[in-house]
Amino acid sequence: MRYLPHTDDEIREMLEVVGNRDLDELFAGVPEGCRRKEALRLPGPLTEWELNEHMAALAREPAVSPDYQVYLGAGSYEHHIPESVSYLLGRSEFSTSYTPYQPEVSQGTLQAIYEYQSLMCRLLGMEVANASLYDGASALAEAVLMAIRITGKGTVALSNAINPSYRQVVRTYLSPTGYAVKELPYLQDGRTDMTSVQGVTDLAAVVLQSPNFFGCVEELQQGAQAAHSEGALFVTAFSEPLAYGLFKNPGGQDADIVCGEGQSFGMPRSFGGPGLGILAGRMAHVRNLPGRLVGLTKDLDGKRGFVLTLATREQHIRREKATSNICTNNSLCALNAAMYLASVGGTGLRELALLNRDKCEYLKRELTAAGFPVTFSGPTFNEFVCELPSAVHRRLLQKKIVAGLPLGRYYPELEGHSLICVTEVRTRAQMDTLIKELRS
Amino acid sequence: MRYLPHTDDEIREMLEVVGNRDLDELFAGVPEGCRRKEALRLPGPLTEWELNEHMAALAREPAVSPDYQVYLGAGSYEHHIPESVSYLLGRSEFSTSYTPYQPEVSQGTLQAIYEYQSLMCRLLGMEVANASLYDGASALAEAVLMAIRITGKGTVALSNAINPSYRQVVRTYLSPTGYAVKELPYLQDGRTDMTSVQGVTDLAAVVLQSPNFFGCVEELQQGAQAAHSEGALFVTAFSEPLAYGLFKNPGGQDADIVCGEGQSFGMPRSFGGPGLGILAGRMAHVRNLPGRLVGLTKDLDGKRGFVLTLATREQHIRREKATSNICTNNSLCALNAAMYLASVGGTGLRELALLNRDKCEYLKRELTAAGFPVTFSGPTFNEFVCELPSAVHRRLLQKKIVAGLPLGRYYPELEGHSLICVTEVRTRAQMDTLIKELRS
Amino acid sequence: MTQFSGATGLVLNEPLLWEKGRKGRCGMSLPARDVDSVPIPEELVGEKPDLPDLSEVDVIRHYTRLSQWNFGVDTGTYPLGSCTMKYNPKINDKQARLAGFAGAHPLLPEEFCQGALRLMFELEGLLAEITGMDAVSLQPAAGAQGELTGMLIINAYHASRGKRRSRIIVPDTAHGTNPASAALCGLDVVKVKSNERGIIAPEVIDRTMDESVAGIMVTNPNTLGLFEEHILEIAGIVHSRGGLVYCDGANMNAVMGMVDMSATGIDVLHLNLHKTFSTPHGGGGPGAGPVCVRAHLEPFLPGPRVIVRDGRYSLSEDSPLSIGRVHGWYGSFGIMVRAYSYILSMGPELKRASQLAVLNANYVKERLKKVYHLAYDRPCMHECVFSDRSLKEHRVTSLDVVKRLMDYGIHPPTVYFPLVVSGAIMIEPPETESKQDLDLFIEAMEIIAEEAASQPDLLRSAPSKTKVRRLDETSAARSPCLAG
Amino acid sequence: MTQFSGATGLVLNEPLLWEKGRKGRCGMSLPARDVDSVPIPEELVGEKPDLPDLSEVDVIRHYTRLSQWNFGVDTGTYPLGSCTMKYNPKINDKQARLAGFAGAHPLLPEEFCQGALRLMFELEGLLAEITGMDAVSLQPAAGAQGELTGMLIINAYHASRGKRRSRIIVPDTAHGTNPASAALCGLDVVKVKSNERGIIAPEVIDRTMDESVAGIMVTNPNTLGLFEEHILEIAGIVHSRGGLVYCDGANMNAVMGMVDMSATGIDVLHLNLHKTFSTPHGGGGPGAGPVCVRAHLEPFLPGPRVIVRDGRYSLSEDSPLSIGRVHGWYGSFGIMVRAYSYILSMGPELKRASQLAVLNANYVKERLKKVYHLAYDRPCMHECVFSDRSLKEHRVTSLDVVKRLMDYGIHPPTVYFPLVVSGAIMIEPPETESKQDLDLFIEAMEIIAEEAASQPDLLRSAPSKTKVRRLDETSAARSPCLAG
Ligand SMILES: Cc1ncc(COP(=O)(O)O)c(C=O)c1O
Ligand SMILES: Cc1ncc(COP(=O)(O)O)c(C=O)c1O
Repeated sequence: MRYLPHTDDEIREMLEVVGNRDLDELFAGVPEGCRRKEALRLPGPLTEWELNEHMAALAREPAVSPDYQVYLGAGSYEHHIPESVSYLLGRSEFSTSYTPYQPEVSQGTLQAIYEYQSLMCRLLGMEVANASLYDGASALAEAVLMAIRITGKGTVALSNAINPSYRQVVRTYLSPTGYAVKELPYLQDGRTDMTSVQGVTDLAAVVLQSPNFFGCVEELQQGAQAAHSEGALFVTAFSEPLAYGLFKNPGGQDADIVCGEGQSFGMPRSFGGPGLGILAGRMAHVRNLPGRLVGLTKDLDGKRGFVLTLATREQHIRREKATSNICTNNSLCALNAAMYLASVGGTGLRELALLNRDKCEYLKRELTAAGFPVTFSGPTFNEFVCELPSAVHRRLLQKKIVAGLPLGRYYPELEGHSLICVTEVRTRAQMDTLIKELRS
Repeated sequence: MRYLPHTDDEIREMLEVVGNRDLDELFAGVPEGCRRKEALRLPGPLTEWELNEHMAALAREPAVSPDYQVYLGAGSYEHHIPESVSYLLGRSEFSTSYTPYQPEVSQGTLQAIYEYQSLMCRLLGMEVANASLYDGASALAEAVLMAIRITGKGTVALSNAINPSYRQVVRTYLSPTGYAVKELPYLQDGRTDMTSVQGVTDLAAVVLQSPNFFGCVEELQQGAQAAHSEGALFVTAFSEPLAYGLFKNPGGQDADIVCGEGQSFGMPRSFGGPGLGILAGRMAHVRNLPGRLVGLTKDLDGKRGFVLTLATREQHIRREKATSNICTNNSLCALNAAMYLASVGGTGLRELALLNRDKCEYLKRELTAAGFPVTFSGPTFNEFVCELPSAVHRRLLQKKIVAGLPLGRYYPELEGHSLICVTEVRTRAQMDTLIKELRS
Repeated sequence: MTQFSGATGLVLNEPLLWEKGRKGRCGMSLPARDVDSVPIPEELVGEKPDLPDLSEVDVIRHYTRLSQWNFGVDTGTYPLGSCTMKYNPKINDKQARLAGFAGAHPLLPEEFCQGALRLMFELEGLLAEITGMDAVSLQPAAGAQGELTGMLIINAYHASRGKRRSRIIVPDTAHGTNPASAALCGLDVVKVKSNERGIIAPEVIDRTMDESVAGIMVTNPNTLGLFEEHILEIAGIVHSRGGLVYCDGANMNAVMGMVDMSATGIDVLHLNLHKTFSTPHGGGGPGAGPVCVRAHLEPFLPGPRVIVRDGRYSLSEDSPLSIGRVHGWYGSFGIMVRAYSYILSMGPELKRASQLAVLNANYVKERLKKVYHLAYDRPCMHECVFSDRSLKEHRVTSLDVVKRLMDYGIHPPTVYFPLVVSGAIMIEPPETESKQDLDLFIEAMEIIAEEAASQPDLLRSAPSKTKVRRLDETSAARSPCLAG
Repeated sequence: MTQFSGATGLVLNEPLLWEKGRKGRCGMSLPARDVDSVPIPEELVGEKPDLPDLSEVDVIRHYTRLSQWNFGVDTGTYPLGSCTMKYNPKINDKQARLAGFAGAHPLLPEEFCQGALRLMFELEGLLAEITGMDAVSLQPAAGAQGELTGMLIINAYHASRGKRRSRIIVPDTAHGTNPASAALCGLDVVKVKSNERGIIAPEVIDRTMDESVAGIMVTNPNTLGLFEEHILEIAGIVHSRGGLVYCDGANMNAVMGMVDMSATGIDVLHLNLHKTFSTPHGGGGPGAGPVCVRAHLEPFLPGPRVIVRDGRYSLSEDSPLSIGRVHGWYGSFGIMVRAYSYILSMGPELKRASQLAVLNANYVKERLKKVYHLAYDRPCMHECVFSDRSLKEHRVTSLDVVKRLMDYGIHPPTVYFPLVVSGAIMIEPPETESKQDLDLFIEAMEIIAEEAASQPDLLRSAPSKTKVRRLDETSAARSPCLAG
């Protein structure tokens, strides 16, 4: 086996040093009752070539570009990924190293994550961002727990227009500890009704997603006011951070904690994971922030360098008193996002965001004209809801077009509506084909 | 354009330093008559995404595994390539550096090429191998010229069973200088008739390929005797070096110069190029060897290091008196071969070679049984000639099977015969399918 | 004389991203605009993002240089305890990049993603076979999330029987994530001490376990690299008092094919695919921390779950007892692809991997115990732990020792964990390290032990060959600068 | 203070391949044996090859470490004259790896490889458009082979008219491959001197050109980075006496879209795809050296050639005047894929690439001529050449200067070429280098000029930061050790 370097001779030599007769004897200390009696019933070993064949067959099945046109967003987005980024990310000094606990041999990861933290702060208008969490959903759960810690209160108000999976994860995280969740309804325009926040007692946080699950841009400033006037923190979430290449960022609208999913920044959809949990906040709250942080410092000679810092928040130091249990995070995905943002740049990001919006507006207009009206009037970025009967949706599947996500399963009142996503990868020609198919 | 870093501001600043008003003025020295009048009529610029689409469409056309079964060898072989090798080869410190003229910042390439030279010597049983030539064909041309230089004679005897393209390249290289080429006929067993070497005057070299174009293993020791008894050098060529994982190597059979194509060692076929020209010889002849050489040395502190050496053979020092005009060679392909050989190892190479031969023998037997007799009785490695009418060959194409290379075009007397190659990538099941199709 | 790997050479400085570049550059190809631009309500538009503008070559050089400041498994021996830094096969990365996997949207209609669903279904089956457990959820994104999931399952189990048990037993050798996960789940941690042999004595559990205790978290093999020999008895006690046994299986690399985890009496187990199953650590993630349970806990697993009917795979969410989702989608699919590829590539030879990992650890232990103080002098599993006892007289710390190792071109072992060993030096030499590699490591450690006596300052000021020397962690924490 | 890139850090030693490993390891997956083994005639079988046996991780670490001892374009500024070390786009490498290209056998039936043939056909067309020439052969595997091909064509042209012309004019500024290629073709080289302005004076050609001369090899822009301003007049003289004009177009990066090469009066031209068209140099190759000709020479091009009829591409060998093959197949197809991708990605912006390359060179020239002696003080094209005149008083050589540059983290320029400049320092800063990169380079060169005066030993013993210091080239050549 090419991954196992030991030759029989070497095994013999080593066993001699150890004082064992054979490999099995190494396990003499394992009680009889714990032993595995039969051999592992596993397929293989496959050669590299058999594996390639097998995996190619499996990978042939999922419906992907360019054979299929998939108008699905809903938290996972199809964006172009530069080959330069994929190449760099594949450099094994990045991919095969562990968490940078030993800074002298990890400055590459450390500087890169420091840069990632900085780029996130700049993009979101926040003071501090951690070195990543697992995904957008768990980032929201951690944000909510953080708000609970900071405020010492026990109720969180979640907009009903937050990605349903995210809300489920929040509930899972909160369920054993008895914190209460209040859901805020959405309005006709697809935005959240903030009036119901008023007078909620013991309110730790008000949480909005923007753009929200319907693709609508929320009025964050109002959300902040509503939250703050109740003495709660204002938490904002996102699943499409590219929107902040164009729209006002949450920090500029008085968000206290910002969290979300970073997959859009150069990560493939990869059937949902790994993604990137982004979490940012105020420096005043930094000791309540979960997850790793990289900080700037100097070495013995005064040279600039980076280290993991403020570790007293973390499980390996504080154990049950830590701000979170997170250890392994999604570091390589954070690096991926940083590489992507470095490539596209500030100027490019604005342009790319505009392109997403304009393409999306094009399809909105065309769908409306074709008799599939847009459901919500609120402004959107690259996703929107429109009426699209499920029979039509099914018919299009046969044409290798996935016309968005039917919403009935998530919002029964939106049966017959579809959440449609249009990013820069969609061409006008493709959208025209979709319209033609819809009209036919 | 993402490859051009200059902003308009920077261009202005730089033009100022240079003292020019605009970019065009930089070309003021170019005579009017030499100027290009119209803009370049080129397609594009394509975005990275348009390029991907365009290239994917082009690349969809060639017939490759696994959709097609291609029994073609004839100088280009389908072998498995470990992903570890592809990864390593893609590390840009290797791929984006220039010829290692500055050894202090090129030790990676230099040690690797020194290792390559060594592996080639060990495999072929020779004393010195150069750092690569373009391909097997030009390596043979260079070998022949080298023999001419060493012996001071002007005629070379080439076996007719040498790859026809290689012979054509030799003729091209020799044509202006008036050296004579004598072709040696092949025998019934597919090997070369050495008797016609006798008495050829002014003979610089006798050249055999082994395994030869028909896949037959030549009797090199006899070739050496025939050459040496005429006062000529014995040159051997190959297009499938994997054969030397199993068979006696040319050095052990008194070859003076050994040359060939190294594509089999981990390089994709890539529609014929780039490949790897291998050239090895005796130390006594090293000053007549063309191409670069890496040698072992020490640095100022006595540390081991490597440099390009014996450069006085080369064009950049000797100009018209150089042993060859070669400058850029196929260095990365040499590195590729070294990585491949390091991965497969000596033990593995023997096993892999046996597998090639045994699979090939299997198909030989099955074809014979199915009524497609093998043409030559000489021993073979992973290629052989059999009778296969061209109508049958054409019929199989429709089944996505390329049943070898029809030989009529190269050897009119072998019309209706096909050169079939079977490497380790072919499974018994695939060969059984081929036989079934042939029988149907 | 032995030639060690550590040397110095040209390594390039590189400024911070925003110290480079120039406004107006762009390192990425933007698609052609084929639609009109539509005016945007003024009040929505923000400032142009304050990110640097770079060319493609700027970006390439930036990260190429940064990468070279890192030490990875591909660079050299990486005997980091509790991390299983085994070789990460390149071919598995390639599988994860296949367009059909990398490009698959998680909400594709089921008939449009059979291959991906099947892979997940089969991987669950493979992990069940390897552990002996009955059912698996791949959803947790890392070990700690696996632990949390396990705790939630235990909680939900008790709740389903109308109980609320608020405490959990955690031994002092546990990884920090164990108590943190328990706390996240609202459980009070009852610490128990491991005994003089480095394992949990059943008597301690007998004294501690009562009706208020939800169960126990055992790491097996534990973080001292020792097999919890009394696990069956312990599980018996816990079960008899209505508790459940959680096993942290992050150290599974020691026992594949040798131990039947379900036979050890445990109810829930998590695995770290990024340790045992060779997926790359990525400088700290992403990972995957599947949870395996015995049949009685299957209804509590997070959903959605992949099921198969008539050869068609689909996602099912109808498990009313399920703890719910812990991930926005189905977990780290890209990591699953790699682990699945690894398991198929190894097949039953996984057992040999474990045997060789244990052989490696014992070999290192036997040879190094002559020069360092071995905390527990007995056969170990996949890792061994030394203390700083022999270092103290030279006023040298474990940290000094391992920093010095960098100068020999070897990555430091884990230090100061587990907490029960004074100045722990925790060495895990996975099966992909050859005897030659280990011999070099051992010799370097031996020389360092001598240096500790003869030239302690060499250790205290180590490393000397790295691009930066020891960094001021104190001031980094005192006045944190976390963004630029 | 400016921060330069040069620094030192941990770099790992690595033994030679055969100093590693152990018999019996294998780092590659061998396919399962599914056929019987067939006995082999004893006399055919050789010894088992004496190659080292390594595991996959052994191999990975070996080459990962070696790679880090190298400096590439991705590492930093690489102003190597006459080499056009521009950025090599990663996306083009990816295209070459596409299964349909990488896996294509060169002898596939034509109907089975249309995409590959079409790419070659179109690339010929693109190169014809860029150069203004009429026909192109992609077969030559590098620049030197392109030159040889060109010489063979010129030879064949004369032969077809019943002439044998045995001499060729080559100026002293020519690259070494020029005279070597001519010699390989049996031509005697007639050297001519460039004039005090660094270019060829028509009078010299007028004096030299006669009926025994097959033609002239001109490099344009030449290796001093200067445009041969009299090329039209020179071509006129050569043509009027029955000769042909060969142009070494390896420096095409200076003039794309600006100069119509066919209008300069040349008959044959070669290009280096691995310079102008951004394909990676690979530590010395592979490259590709297409040959472009005017219509009257098309019949002499090497075969086979790609032709198109009714939209179907095929290979044609029916050109009786063809010089024959120079390559076993069709040339470096994988390199063609990259160059084709590059040209499509740049489109008409290729002109801007040339303009910026020339701007960069002139910028460097203007700034550095204050501290180094500029060999020809006039506007240059894509590169500029300094002499060692200002260094001599400090008894410092050009080699010392450029070795010292390594300590600043920058790759040396070319030195001692072209031969007409004493101690030439030849700087080519291609268009992918930004002004910031150039400013760092210039500043480093300025400091080195000061160091040459104040601390000449610093230069003589440079580099000091690299893994090895200056190497003993003399003893390497005196007692060569070329294999181990
Ligand atoms: C024993 C043990 N348990 C749990 C964990 C936590 O796993 P993760 O880092 O994936 O969250 C680790 C990680 O190092 C570990 O070693
Ligand atoms: C001007 C010039 N001509 C010819 C060549 C030879 O090209 P190649 O190295 O591809 O053979 C070079 C290469 O550096 C060159 O600079």
